[in-house]
Parts: sequence; structure tokens; C-alpha cells
Amino acid sequence: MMPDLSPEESEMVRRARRIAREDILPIAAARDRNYAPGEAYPWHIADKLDAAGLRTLTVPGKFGGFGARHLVQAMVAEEIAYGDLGVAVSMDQTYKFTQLLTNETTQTQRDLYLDDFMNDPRALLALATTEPQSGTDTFLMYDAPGAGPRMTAKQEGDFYILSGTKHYISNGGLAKYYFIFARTAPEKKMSEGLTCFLVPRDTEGFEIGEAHSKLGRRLLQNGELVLRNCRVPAHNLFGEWNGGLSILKRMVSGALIPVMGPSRLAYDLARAAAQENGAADEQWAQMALTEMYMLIEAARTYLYSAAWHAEKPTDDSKRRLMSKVFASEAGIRVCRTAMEIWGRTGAAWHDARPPPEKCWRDVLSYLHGFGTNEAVKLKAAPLLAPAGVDEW
Amino acid sequence: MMPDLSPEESEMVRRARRIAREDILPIAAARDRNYAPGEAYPWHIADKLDAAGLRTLTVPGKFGGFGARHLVQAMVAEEIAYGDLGVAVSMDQTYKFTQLLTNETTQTQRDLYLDDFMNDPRALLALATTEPQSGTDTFLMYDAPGAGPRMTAKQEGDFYILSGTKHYISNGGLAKYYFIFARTAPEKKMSEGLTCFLVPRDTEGFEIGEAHSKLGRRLLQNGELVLRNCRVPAHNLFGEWNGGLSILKRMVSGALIPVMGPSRLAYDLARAAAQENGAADEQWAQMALTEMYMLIEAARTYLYSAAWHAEKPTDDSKRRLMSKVFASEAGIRVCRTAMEIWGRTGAAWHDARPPPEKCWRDVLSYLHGFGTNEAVKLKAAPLLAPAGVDEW
Amino acid sequence: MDFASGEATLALQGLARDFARQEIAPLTDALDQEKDPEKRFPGEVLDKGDALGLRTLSVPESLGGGGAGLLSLSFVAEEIGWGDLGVGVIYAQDWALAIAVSRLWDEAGFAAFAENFVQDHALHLAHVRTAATPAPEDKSPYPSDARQGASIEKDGDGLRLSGGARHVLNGAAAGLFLLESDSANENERRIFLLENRDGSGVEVARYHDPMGMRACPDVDLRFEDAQPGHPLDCAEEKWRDATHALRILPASAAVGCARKSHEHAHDHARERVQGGKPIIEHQTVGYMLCDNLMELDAARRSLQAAAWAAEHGEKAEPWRSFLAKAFATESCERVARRAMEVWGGAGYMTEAPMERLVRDVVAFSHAFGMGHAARSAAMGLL
Amino acid sequence: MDFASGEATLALQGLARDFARQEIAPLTDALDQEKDPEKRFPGEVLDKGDALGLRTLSVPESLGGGGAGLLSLSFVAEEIGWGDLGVGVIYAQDWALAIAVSRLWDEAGFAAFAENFVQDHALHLAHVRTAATPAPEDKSPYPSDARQGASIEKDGDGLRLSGGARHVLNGAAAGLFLLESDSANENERRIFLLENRDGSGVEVARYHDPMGMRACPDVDLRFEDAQPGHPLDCAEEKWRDATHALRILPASAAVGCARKSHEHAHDHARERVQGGKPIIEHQTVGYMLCDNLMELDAARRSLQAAAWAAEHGEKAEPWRSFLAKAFATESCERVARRAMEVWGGAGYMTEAPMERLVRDVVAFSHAFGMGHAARSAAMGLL
Repeated sequence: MMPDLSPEESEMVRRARRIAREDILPIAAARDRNYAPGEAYPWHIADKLDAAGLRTLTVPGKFGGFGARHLVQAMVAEEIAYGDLGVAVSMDQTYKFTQLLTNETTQTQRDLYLDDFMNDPRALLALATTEPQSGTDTFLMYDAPGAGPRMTAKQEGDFYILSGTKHYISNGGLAKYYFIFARTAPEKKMSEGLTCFLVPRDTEGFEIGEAHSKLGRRLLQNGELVLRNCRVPAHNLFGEWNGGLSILKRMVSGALIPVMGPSRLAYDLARAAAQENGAADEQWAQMALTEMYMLIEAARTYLYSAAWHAEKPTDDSKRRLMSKVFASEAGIRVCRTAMEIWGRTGAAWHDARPPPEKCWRDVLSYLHGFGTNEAVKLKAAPLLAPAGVDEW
Repeated sequence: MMPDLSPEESEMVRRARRIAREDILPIAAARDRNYAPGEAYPWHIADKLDAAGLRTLTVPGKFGGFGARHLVQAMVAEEIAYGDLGVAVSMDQTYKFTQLLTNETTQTQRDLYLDDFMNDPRALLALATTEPQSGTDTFLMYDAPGAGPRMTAKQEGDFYILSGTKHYISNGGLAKYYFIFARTAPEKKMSEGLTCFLVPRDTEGFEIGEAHSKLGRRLLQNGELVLRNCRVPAHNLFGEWNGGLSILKRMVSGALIPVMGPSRLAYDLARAAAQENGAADEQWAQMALTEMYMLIEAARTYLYSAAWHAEKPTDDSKRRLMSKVFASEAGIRVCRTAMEIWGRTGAAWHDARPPPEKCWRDVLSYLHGFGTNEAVKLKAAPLLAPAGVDEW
Repeated sequence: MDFASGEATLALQGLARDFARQEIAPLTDALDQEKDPEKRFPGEVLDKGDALGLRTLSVPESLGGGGAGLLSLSFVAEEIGWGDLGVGVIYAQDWALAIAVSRLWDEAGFAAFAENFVQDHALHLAHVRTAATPAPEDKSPYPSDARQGASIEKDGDGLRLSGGARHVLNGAAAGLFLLESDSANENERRIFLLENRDGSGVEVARYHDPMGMRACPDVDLRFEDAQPGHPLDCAEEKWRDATHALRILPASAAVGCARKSHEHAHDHARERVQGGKPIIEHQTVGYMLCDNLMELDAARRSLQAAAWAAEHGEKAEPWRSFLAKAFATESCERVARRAMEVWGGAGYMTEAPMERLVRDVVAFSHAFGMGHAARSAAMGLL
Repeated sequence: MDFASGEATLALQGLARDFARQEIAPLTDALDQEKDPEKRFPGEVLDKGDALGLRTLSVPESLGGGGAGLLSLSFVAEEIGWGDLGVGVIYAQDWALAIAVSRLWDEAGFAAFAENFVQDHALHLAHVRTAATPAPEDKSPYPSDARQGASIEKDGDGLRLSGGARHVLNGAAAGLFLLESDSANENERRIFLLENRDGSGVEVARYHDPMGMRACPDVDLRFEDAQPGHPLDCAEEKWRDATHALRILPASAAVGCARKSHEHAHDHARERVQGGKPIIEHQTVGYMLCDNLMELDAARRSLQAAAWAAEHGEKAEPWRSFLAKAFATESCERVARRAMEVWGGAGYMTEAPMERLVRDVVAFSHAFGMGHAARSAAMGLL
């Protein structure tokens, strides 16, 4: 039941914790407040994380990475997120898509890109499906003609020509390598006409559009990817031609969200404030604080359990999906309560401390991040065991 | 993170599961509906559980029991509770107080009672603090003169004479041995004037009063204990004279409640009904079922985690306390939703199946069982780490 | 806008309050504990209520009734529901269905109906909903509202009804049903009155044994060549507008039931001492009472607003009665649960008033359109 | 009981609605994104509103004001809050504090106050609450409302005020404060008017930078030998009754803000197609819209009932305005959050209207007594 981490694994978690508290937390709130969306990401922190081996955390040992299992990935991302959720997500996205880069690429692709990915401390990864007209459609794999991404890819000699726009892409504008999904048989359903391409940022015709300003998670760039006759070399076809949907179907580890990082920070801030300003003597604040503690412990345990099972025969993707729903709701409530315990200042900027309102704005992103909670439930529903099958 | 049970431990869990499904579930609903409170407990089931080694589950091996750790205790009780919560609680109370009987008794007491406890398949245990005037006071150990139990005990030669009434005692009327708390210095606070006595049911002056009819958990007897000049032999003083409160302070394993048993049953019933009656095709029911699954998994994982930690240096009693609050709320919501998925019949008796409304009535008992949820929060509050201490 | 009740409403409310305290409450506690569902009908209470004019309160005075409007009736329903939710639901159906008939039939037809209704002092009304397709034999161990149904065939100038209907509230003692035969095909939709008497082809197939609201029998019906009465207007919109009261008034009764549990909790909190002071002075308890007051008031106001809108034909918001019902019902559940929590372990015992009240409000949630059904109906009207 | 608004109310509501759409909303979006809190004051909007008579709407017509009652004002506040919650709060304070002065001062005093208030077109009112004990220097990195405070000392015939007050809404531009100096010892409790002008000894010590409701500046004040005006009646019960509007009207403005986010969600749900149909036809989304309608209506009705009760001096339920405020505020948060969820990821972007609205309603929750404070106050009155 306990993490039971190896000493090496514990060390990675400790490193993440140290950087989060010593380097990220002191700068995060001011960046959140004062920086423009396209400039808020702290690259110097990314360098530190890389130097600590945390950017390549999930790269298998044979390629020079740490080869972390899902549980360690979840714990490290949560620790980073204590400092700032946006920074954590920039790494977490990279952790998730590392698997694609290291295990599902062709030898040619690995020869071309893997060394660079390992050596460039700022090489982050992103995956792009969402477009203005299709968000939940793609997430739920609504398999009807016309539904899903509209970006097209056409073969032209030794190149694929990609045209269209993606948006709300985490790490969009930050990442160096993108897994981009486009229609290769636009008249067909997604299951029959969607293909993935590995697109380096410097590819001709690939531009970063607007960096959206957001309610929270403002240190992370959620970029628009504008592809205008973007020329992707033929060897960068990723996976099967028209086989894009099956890749998406396998991508569920994103459900192991680091939402408890900001939630723990909010709890710490609230506890300290309550004990200092006298609220801790009142029953309402005592109940509120213990509930916060409860929700954090329940959510962390659930997330860790889902992560632990991920490498086991007992893995169950609906456990991973629903732990995301649960943890996001729990985190939002924890952070909101922390604001209340701070009193009037709980909804305002505060010079001397990271304000709990930033934690709350940040974690609200998980109402839609990795699928809206309602969509995640609908995605999990068909995975429920049929009547009569013992699920326990 | 996984239970990682030994083969012997798994076997105990499997036995509990088998008896719950084959023996308890088929009879529970009818007993709940038709039997008088004093007659509803199925002793023949208790015999089966005993024969399977499940009554003496937590008795250390050296005394002939299975010596289960807390995690196994929690899992076994949950499995029994799938059949019926009342039956599970009759065992669970015994599991909890076994520790008192085997580890904290005097050699004389063990010589007198332990063999009988091991050999009588119907020897259950109970602990009695609650009285009409003091429930939460005792639970929260409100340490003021006049607060707490009013039952008195006075020394008279080789006997203690106990007088007063306890009520709402789980296993009251079923148990053979009772740990009863009485005031031995009535003018003083509980911390200075409360003492515990080990009282066999056949003690002179000890009577079982009214068996209360209740909303749910109706197979368990919640009895009144009426002590009229009850003559307890001096050697049955349990623990220190005036040291009763410190015994209570150590009793927290009760927080590992088996509430997920009925919740899992309710989920199974709802899933089957939805898939049969068409509700499963509607989004509302899909969302409801996945939420139920989510709450069950989150609560079980949290409870198991609290149980797992109980034998470790990382044990933390507020984790145990708050897992009770969380799991009870989760269970209530799961069972209530199951009723809704059943539709009109969800709030009525149903011949052919155990009705989810019984599950709901049963788990509602955990709003107050082992302390009202609000009181449990207040009990956990002082255990929160002081500001500045890292709790994670 | 004026939140003061008129004198007539206050008088009716007072009458209902006294009746609830003096007659309904003392009798119905015993009915709740009666094991046999067939013996739970509160006939004696209803007779006394009829003598006060409660049964026909929604029939216009010109036709011999009490002439109370929907908004006034919501006050009365709350008081009766305080006495007993089952009795409240019986009256709510009487009132709501008389209103529905008045809107779905022509003047003469309604006058004839009203004359009969006013004269027969034991006559109660009940709402029956069936599918237009007859039910296949229900062998499933799981419940399915969808499986109920009855076929309607032409028989000379009239119709013949065969099949069944499930979960009809007050379906055993009611003498007259408003039967809604629903169908995906709107042309097959039918609404008519159906008599329930010896030889009318209507029989009780089964008494359910619900967890609460037990004074109002919940039965399955079987129809064998039953002869429906005059067909009523069955246009979808017309039906919806005619039945606002069928959602509002039962919910008002539920508010009364929840209010009663809150009152008990409030009283207990003032008396019970723990931690050295009455528990009402602890925030743990005081906040729960505050939350109850908030939700009771919000539920009541939503229902009143819906009642007023329905009385004034505010067709622009047809979703209002559906959502007010759902909101009120869900609020009532939370209120009753909190009331039980205020009582601690004692609230879980049958001797505590809330043990029954919490069962009553939850059983009520399952009637008159559950939360999801109300939302599904309302979202189609947004 | 009558839920129809009178003509005068409808006219005021219409006026406010037009003003909100045409003037407030276009201007305030930019204020929200202004980085410097000192530059967010919506002076231009307020000048236009004053020309319409909005500022002095609660002053009796006989004294030159709009003569609107509390219930009517709750409608107007909702419309202004729809335009912008910060502006809504500024007006809500103007209205509520003028009402408070009318109840806490004698006739002549109030007339003098009103004359001044009506004539000075830029004069706004703000509520200041301090502890009677002066604040020690606040070195804690954590916020504490408890630490604020100011000492009041006799100075000849008058008084002198020194110290500070934290989180005064509209505290920079308001020309007149209603200052409540609170104390555990009721004899030391004082309520008076305090002028805020050059040389009056009142200074802005700090502009806070709140997450929302930004058009209404949130400042800390410093008092140095400030001279309080005429002392007002400071009996606890009197103060409570005089300030119902100070809880109700801001909350009505918050309902307007939440309503706006719901309207945007509703529009979006009709247009956005996923899964082959507009998302409003999916239960996941349709139910959220239903829940929003339920809670908006319940919140509005609770506030209206409290407003009516306060206007009619219903002293029996002094807790009503506290709990209606708490209920409405918490409902508004849920509504705005659901509205954001309906928009999916797009709702999280600053370009979406709800990104701001969700910040506004949450920031509002922290003002005028938070949920726990309202419950704590109310439970003492049960």
C-alpha cells in the first residue's frame, strides 16, 4: 500500500521537492501575475530540472534516462506542482510523450531525434489533437464522418503537407517535438482516416500562434499551432497510416494528474494562516482544515494507487480516468477552502506569500485538462464491467 | 500500494467473501424487514464465521487466532459487510476489542476468560461508553467535571459495584464480554476518574435492556445495558484505576469501517439494473455509475492505506479518523445513487433482490457510528501538524 | 411583488396546520410501523379532512369546492406534509388532478366531473402513467418503469384498456384515475379519466412496500377490458401546463416534512448539552441548522414562484415546475439528513422522529419524476 | 403573495438593464485587465449612472432621491451586477448605506445627510469596519482581519480616530464612510459617519489587488487624528436591522454576475456541436444548465424574500439576510463554475467571458461577510 520507493526513486522525488520549494515557489506567483502568456515559462527552472535528471525521468535507462515507473512519475510531477502547476505540466507532458518517442518511433526517427532530445536541456514534448471545432469529440473518439480534427495531411513526394490549426496545446510553443494528428482521409471517420506525425518545431511551415491568456496555470504556455503547408519529411510519419486513433486510445497515463501539488501548498498556507490568525480555534476552521487534509490524502492515495497498478496486470484504465475526476474535484475544493481560511485576503494578491487563490485558479484547469470531467466519466462508462461480473 | 496479501491472508478474505455471498446476502434483507430488533441477529451465520476462523481473526497466533493485521481486518470486515453491515459490525467490534482481551488483560483475566472466548463460537465482544447524557462528550473526551459517563463503580470488598445505564452499544445483548467504563471518582474529570471493567454477560446485576429499532443496520443489536448494583469481581478491573480515558485514547482502529461492503453491493445492484432496464444508455446513468465506481475506489484505497499504515512507523491516527469520514460520506452517496438508478422501486422492498435502499439505510449509520462525522473532524483537528511542519 | 399571504390563504394555512398537528400526526406514526402495506391507508384521517373541505380545495367555489389557487394550495400542502407526507401526497394529487381536468376538458365536462367529485366524500384522485405498448411479462429481478404499459383498442364507440401500470400512488383507494398513456408516437398518446370500482376492470396487482411515505399506498394496477371515460386534450404543451400542480404541490408537502425534521433538530439542539453548552452553540451544529434554514427557504420560494407562474399562465418558462420540484426535493433530502445528524446516534433510532422523516423524503424523491427525469424534461424546454 | 413586479420596479429594472448592457459592460472588461489597481476605478461609468439617478436611488423622493424600496433595489442591483459586479457593489453600498443612515439617525440628521449626498454627484458611500482596539504593526506574512483596528479618543466635545482599517470596498473614492467600530465590550461600540477628503486624516494605506470584482477598489485605510462625524445609534439590534440591505443588495449584484455567465453558457451550448449535435442536447450539459437555473432562481427568491421581510420590518427572523446572502453567494459560485465547465477548455481562457465572471463571484464571496461569518452571525439569532 505504501509507495515503497527504491532509494534512487526516493532521491528523484526529493530532488523535485527541493527544486519546487527552493527555486519555483519563490518566483511562481509573481510570474503568474506579471508576465505575458508567451513569456511566463521559467526556462531557467527547466534547465535545473533537466540537470537534476527530471526532464528525462521516464526515458528508459538504455537510452540514458531514469526509466521511472508511473508511480514515480506521478509523485515527481506532484512535487514540482507544489512549486507551480504550469511548470509541472510542462514536465508531465514530456513524461507522457517520452514513451512515444522512445518506444514507438522507427529506428530512423530515433537516430534523428533521440540524441537531440536527450542532450538539449530545453527539449520538451507535446501532443496536439484539439482544434477549435473538436475537443470532446476527439477525446471521446466520436467516430462519425466530420467529427474530430480537421487539419489535413497530404502526401507530396517525400513529404507530407500539413495544413490547419491546433489550439489549447499544453507545451505548445515550448516543446521542441510535436506529435500532431491530422486527417489523411478527411471524408472518413477518425478511426479510418487520422494519422500522427512527428513534427520538430523548426519544420518549414510550422508556426506558433497566439499564446492564450488563461485563468490559471499561467506559467505554462497553451499555444496555438498554425500549420501552413507545413512540410513534414515522409520518415516522420508516426505509427500507422490512418492509424492515429489507436495511438490516442493507448494514451491514458495523462490521467495521473499532479493536481495535489497545488492542493498541498494551499493546505499548508491555510493551516499556517489559521494557526496564526486565530481561525484554528474555531470549529468551522477546524472542520475545514481536517476536510482539506482528508481530501488530499484520499486523492493522493487514489492517484498513487492508479499509478501503481499501471504496470501491473491489475491495471484498469477506468481507475486512472476516474482518479483524475476525483482528484481534480478534491483539489478544487481544497484550494477554495484555503482561500476562505485566509479571509478577505484569500481572494487577493499577497506580497509575502504565494496566495492560495493562485492554487485555486491553477487547479481549476483540471476541470477540462485531460478532458472535461463529464467527458472523462463518459469515457470510463463503457469500461464498467458488465452486469454479473465481479468488479471487486 | 497493493494489498500484497499473503496466501493465508487472501484465503481469509476469500472465506469472508464466500460466506457473505452464499450465506448472509440471501437472508439479510428479509431479516432486516421482518425481524424484531432483539431477534434479527443470525447466530447461525456467526457460527459459520467462527468455523471459518473469522471470529478470532485478530487474536494473536500464540493464543490460537489468525493474528490478522489491520489491513486484513479491514478487508475481511468489508467482505462480510457486502452480505450485511450489521453482521460485519458484530465481527468488527470483536476484532477491535480482541486486542484489549489478549494484550491488555492481566494473567488472571486471561486465565479466566481467554479459553472461553476462543472456544465459544458465539463469544462476541463489546465496549460500552455511551450513555443517554454523554455521547460526543466521551468521544471527544471533553474533560470537564460532570461531562462523560455517569455510571458509577464503587469498591465493596472484593467487588466493584456498578450502577447506571449504557445505550446504543453495538453488540449490546449479543456480546459475551463487555468493557464497561464507569466513574470511580464522580466529582472529577474523566481523565482523573474513569475506570474500565471487564464484565461478563452473566454477571449478577447486569441486564440487557431495550434493543433499539433503527433505520438500518437492523441485523445488529444495539442494546441498552442496565447495571443495577452489578457485582464485578475485583480481579476484573481492566487497566489502571481511574485510567479509563487513556484506554479510550488508544482505541482508534474502529475508524477502519467496513462501509464499502454495502456500497459495493449497491453498485453491483445498480449496474445490473441499469444495464437491464436501459438506463445505462443514458448519459445521466453513465455519469452516476462511474461516479459510484470512483467513490468506492477512492474510499477503499484510502481505508486500506490507513489500515496498512496502522502497523508502520508512518501511522497517523488522523489518517484513520478522516478515512472514516470520507468513506462514510462516499458510501452514503453511492448507495443513494444506486436507489436512483433503480427508479421507482429503488425506494421500496423488492422480493427477488436485496434492495439498494437497505444498503443506504445501513451505511447511514456511519454518520454517527464511531463518532458523528463532525465530532471525528474535531477529534482530528488537534492532530494536524503545526504550521511550518511539512505534513507530506 | 408581495410576499405577504392574503387572508384567505392564511386562514387555510392555519386550518391545515391545526389539522396536521391534531389529527394527522398522531395517527400516521402508527401507520408507518404497520407491517402490512394494505393496512396503511389513512381512511379515518381523510374522512376528517374531507369534513373540513380539504379534499376538494382546488375545485372552484361555484362548483362546490374550496376555490383555492395553486399558490395558496402550496401553503396548505406544506402544512399537511408536515403532518404526514403520505397524506400530503394524497391531497396534493386530489388538488392537482382536479386542476388538470379543469384545463384539459371543456366547461361542461369539468362541471360534471366536479359535481361527482364534490358529492362523493370518499372519492380520491390518482395519476396513472403507462406506456402505450402493453408490458411483456416482467420476469426480470430488476425494476423497470419502462416495462409498464397497456394497450388501448377501439370497442364500438368507446375504448378498451388492457395491461398494467406500475407504482400508482394512492392507486388502491382512489376512485378515479387520470390516465396518461404515453407513447413515442404523439398520435397514440391518450389522456382520459378511468373509474376504479368493482367491475370496472381495474385491479390492484400488487402492493409495494416502500421505505417511506407509507400512508399513501403505492400499487401496481392491472387492467382487463377497462373502459376509459371521456378522452381529454392530450396535446403535449397543454398537458404540461395542466400538470404544473402535479409537480409543485407534492413537493410542497415534502418541504413540510423536511421542515418538521428541522424543527425537531432545532429543539434538540437547544436542549442537548455536550462540551459544556447546548449543542446549538457549537458551530458544527449551528451551521447545520443555518444550512437547513437556507435550503428550506430556497426550496419553498422556488416552489411558490413556480406556483405563481403557473397560476398566471407564464408559459415562457415551462421548465419552472420541473426544476422547482427537483430542487425542492433534493433540498429536502439534505435538510432531513442534517436533522438526523444533529441528533447524533439518537436520530438513527426508530423512536426519533427523523428516522421516519428521512425515509419519507427519500421515498418521495422517487415519485412524481425523479431528479434526472425532471432535468431531462426541463432541458428539452430550455 | 404576488411575484409580479410593480410598474415602477419594472421601469427601474429596464433602465438598469439598458445601462448595464450599453455602458457598464463595454467599459469594465478593460478595467479587469488593467494591471494597476489604482487605475481601475470606473469613474466615467459612475458619472453616467449618476445622471440616470442610480446613485441616490434609495433616498426618498421627498429628499431628492429615487425613492426605491429594498425589494425594487434588489432587481436593479442584479441588472447592474450583470453589467459588472464591481460597479454593482459600488451602487449596492450607496443604496444600503443611505438606508442604514436613515434608520440610525434622527429625521433631521438624515435629511442633512441626504441633502449633501444628493447634491454632490461624485459622492459615494463605503462601509468601514474596524476593531475598537488599534492594530499592532502587522508583521505577519499571513492575513488577519482581526488585526485591523483603530482607537477612538475624546478630544474636547468631539472624538479623534487613529489607526487603520483593512479591505474597505470602494474605500479610495468614497467620500463618506459609515464606520463601525466593533468591540467585545458593547459600550465601546461606535458607529458614525466619517468624511474622506483632503485633510480629513483619512488616507489610503494600500491598494489590494483582488482576483476579481476589480472595478470596485479594495483598499486599506490609515486614520490619523481623523474626526468622526455625528455618532449614530449603535445598539446591536438596531444596527443589524439597519444593515439588511448591506447583505442583500451586494448579493443581488452577484446573482446578476452569475446569471450572465449562465447566459453565456446557454448560448454556447446551443451553438457548439460535439458528438453530432448541439451540446445542449447532451445530458452532461443540459443537466448543468438546469442546475444553474434552479440555483439562480432559488438564490434570487431567497434574497427577494429577505428584502421584502426587511422592508416590512419582520424582526422575528433577523437571520434571514445573513443566510440569504450566504446561500446566494454560494449558489453563484456553483453557477459560474458550471458555466465555465459548459465551455470546456475555452471557458478557462481570458477571452471567454466566464474566465472573469468566475473570478468576480469568488472574490465577492470574500466580501460582506464570508459564508462562515454569516452562519456564525445567524446561529446566534436562531
